[in-house]
Amino acid sequence: MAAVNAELRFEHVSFSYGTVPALRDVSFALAPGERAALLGRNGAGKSTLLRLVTGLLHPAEGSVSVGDWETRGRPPESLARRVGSVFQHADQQLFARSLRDDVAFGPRALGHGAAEVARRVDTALAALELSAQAAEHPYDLPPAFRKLATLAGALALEPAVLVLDEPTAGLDRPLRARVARALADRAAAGVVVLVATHDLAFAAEVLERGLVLDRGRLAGDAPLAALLTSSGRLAPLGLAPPTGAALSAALDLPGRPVRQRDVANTLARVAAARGPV
Amino acid sequence: MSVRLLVLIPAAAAMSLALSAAVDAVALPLFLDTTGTVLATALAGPGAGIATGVLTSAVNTLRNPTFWPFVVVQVIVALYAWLAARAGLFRSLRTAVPAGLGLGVLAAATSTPISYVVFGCTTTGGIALTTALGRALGLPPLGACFFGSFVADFGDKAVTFALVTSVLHALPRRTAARFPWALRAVGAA
Amino acid sequence: MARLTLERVSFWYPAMGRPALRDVSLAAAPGEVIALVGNVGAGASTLLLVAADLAPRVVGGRLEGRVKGEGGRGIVLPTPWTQLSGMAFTVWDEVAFGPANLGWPRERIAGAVDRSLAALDIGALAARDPATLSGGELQRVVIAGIVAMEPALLLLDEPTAELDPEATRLVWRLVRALAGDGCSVVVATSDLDALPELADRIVWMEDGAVRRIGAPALLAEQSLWEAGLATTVADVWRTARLGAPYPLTVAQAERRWRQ
Amino acid sequence: MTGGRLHPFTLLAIAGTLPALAWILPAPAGGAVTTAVALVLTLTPGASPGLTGSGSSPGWRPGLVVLRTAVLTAAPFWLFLLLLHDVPSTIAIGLRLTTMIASVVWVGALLPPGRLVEAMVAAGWGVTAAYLFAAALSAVPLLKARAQRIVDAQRCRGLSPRGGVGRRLRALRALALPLVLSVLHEVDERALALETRGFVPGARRTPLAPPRDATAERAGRWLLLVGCAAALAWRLAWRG
Repeated sequence: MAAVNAELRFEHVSFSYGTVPALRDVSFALAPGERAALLGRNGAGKSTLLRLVTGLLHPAEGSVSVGDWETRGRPPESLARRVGSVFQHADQQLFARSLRDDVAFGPRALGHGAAEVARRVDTALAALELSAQAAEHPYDLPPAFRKLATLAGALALEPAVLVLDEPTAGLDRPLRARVARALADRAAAGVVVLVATHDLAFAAEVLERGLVLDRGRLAGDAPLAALLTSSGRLAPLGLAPPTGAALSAALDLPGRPVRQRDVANTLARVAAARGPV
Repeated sequence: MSVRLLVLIPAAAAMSLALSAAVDAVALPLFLDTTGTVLATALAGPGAGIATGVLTSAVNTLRNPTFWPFVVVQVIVALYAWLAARAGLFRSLRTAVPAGLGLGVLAAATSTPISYVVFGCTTTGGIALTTALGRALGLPPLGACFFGSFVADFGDKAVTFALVTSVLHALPRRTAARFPWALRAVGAA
Repeated sequence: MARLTLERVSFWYPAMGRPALRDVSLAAAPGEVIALVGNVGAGASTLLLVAADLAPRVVGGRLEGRVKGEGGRGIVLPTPWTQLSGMAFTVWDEVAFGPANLGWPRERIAGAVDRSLAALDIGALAARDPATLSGGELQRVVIAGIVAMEPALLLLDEPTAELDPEATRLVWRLVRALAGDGCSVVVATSDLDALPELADRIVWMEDGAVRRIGAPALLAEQSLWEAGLATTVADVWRTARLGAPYPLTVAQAERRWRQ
Repeated sequence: MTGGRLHPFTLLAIAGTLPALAWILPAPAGGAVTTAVALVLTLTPGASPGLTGSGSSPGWRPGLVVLRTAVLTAAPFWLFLLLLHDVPSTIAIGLRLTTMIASVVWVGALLPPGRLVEAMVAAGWGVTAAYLFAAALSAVPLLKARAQRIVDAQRCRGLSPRGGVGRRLRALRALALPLVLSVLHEVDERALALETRGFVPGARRTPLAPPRDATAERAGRWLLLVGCAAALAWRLAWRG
């Protein structure tokens, strides 16, 4: 399943809603397989940045490109070949009688044949362990599953870039883990994953780089682990280190791991060295 | 009147007016502002339908000051949709679209005298131009006015009925079972 | 005297064969915070609707067993955009909607509304049109609207789903303060790490039934850990195969680590 | 005349009387008077944004904005009337339409919806009538934003709103159905929210800020009604 690999690049991008500036001179690049968290207060420009990637908005200055495609002049339905997106309250876009039909909407709209559509739908549903609910009516499922369905719909586009806005809002821990696995799997296959989120525990598990927006400017671009263990850099964003990172700092674990598995392994190693607790 | 049905009416009315965003996206000359009226009737009967229609007109008037005389058309649409629902015409597009066309004729026939008396057949630019075309074709004033309203209305009502049909069929079992008339409207009662 | 008593309650949604609640018994005392934990579909939301006397009365369906509530009850549902009254064009009027329906005199309404706006730290939004609020602001307005009715029993279904971390901490502090004033609170949440400081008792639900009821220490037990319902610190401690007693929070872990 | 502080029912009575008189009184004199009155009314400074919020646009005195909206809405009708009718009919119908448009735009810009709801509640109408009107009015902007979000989301999944009428109708289905289904799905939750907050259809509730309704205004409203009836009777008698 050769997803076309493409880099996501912002070059000096500025955008304003009327006279109100939303993004000011933002530049960064995400190589295929990179997984970034987009952090910042509400109103810092996160949603605007994600909408610029999908082509719903086009930059006033500078350029946004997905591989060799510049988004300027391309409508969202054309960029959908390379960019999969899930915005907030996305479950309100569902309308098919079964989960399978809804996930198939994207591939069909892109003009793929029945066999290719079926393959993509099965793969996307399997990636989020939704195959058992494929025949269910989306509105008969709990809201959390409808949210997963919209993510499956984006995965079914088999895009080169995935942009997600708060994908874990309203999900419980096992479902958050499913989303983490699916995104890690896509990134391993070369997809660029960009996630705007407040859920730092989720970010710690699956994302590796942190882009910080503050009042429309790119205030920070650093490895996520460094960001997550520094309450000094998170506090101005109204954020605090997730529990795993906080534990790692509190117990002064070497290397300051942030992923739960890594924190547990480091803890076990250090405990063994110290003798029984 | 249960709170649930009471909530349906303003929701259906507001939804009708919000559909203009979808119609604008595909640039089709449709109003769809009776969708809520037809849907409320098909789900909860004529009472809910008429209330939705009147409410749609009242709220719509604030955006288009010239639309309130057509509250009569909304009531006619609700009554017509009641008959269609009782006959289960929403069971498939094959029965719903012709019913919608029938409503298009009836709606045009109802709005023509209003348009003629109140607006002199200039309700909207479109209607005025088609009326002028009618006059050019030698139709008498009222006939030309009917021709103007008909061209605007018949497509809109047919699409409205088709849309309500696909909504009723897309409804999940649990939601459909909760509305008294939904199953009868699709001929499944 | 319990504020809420559920005795062997089972409940079926309309047109659904499988029960959403199976033989549930639970009592909530004044001033107590009870947390319902469980994965999606465990029945926590349904239990809250039954406790709020909305199921089966409004939702429909069939209930077996006995439900007894004492004093006013209010529920906050997890979708703020559907909770607006629709009759208010300012945040102040929106929060006053409940108290006005109760027919309170205007002075009492004004006092209750101003107190709950302050409690949710949204006094600055009082004159704003609810339609212009963000998801997080809207969630706090909806919570304020229920708190203003001064319910004896407050039921919260994922009240922090739409909130950022700062607002989440504020809501949990408010829940503790309301319990301190004698209100009993039953909250369904997946924010497990907040529960050791927030909840007096934990109710673990699975497939519509109550599996265990106990103190917050429940969130470190083997069976909950295997169901993915342990706190992060307990999960890390167990994964690292360190000995019991398992700390629930970073602070507890730090104390154990220093010994 | 601070229009803003008049009782909502008075504003509605005026906005209803003027167009009625425009139709009752003989053209073109009757229509000319009512149009003049309606257009002057639009100049009363619209204090707070009203039902349509059109009274607030920087740079223009609030009143002028309302006048401008009324004139811009009425202008195309005069053009189309000229297309279809001779000059006398154009003037007669045009004046009536302008009166109606100006009256509705004026009351729309002047009357805050909250005050109308409070007036309905204070007048003892059951909460139902006030709820139906206010809930529909306040839901329109929210659902319009949702409809636009759905258009965006479907286009981001590859849906093209371009192409032949057939393709665009199928696209319309993919844009309209999600809005309708999500609204229907939420009916239960909206009902639960109203129930938990003590909303009982038809019940009385405490009005929060009942607008002052002086007896003079109430008398004035009856006067307008009687005036219309008299004008109608006179006009029928005069013609008969």
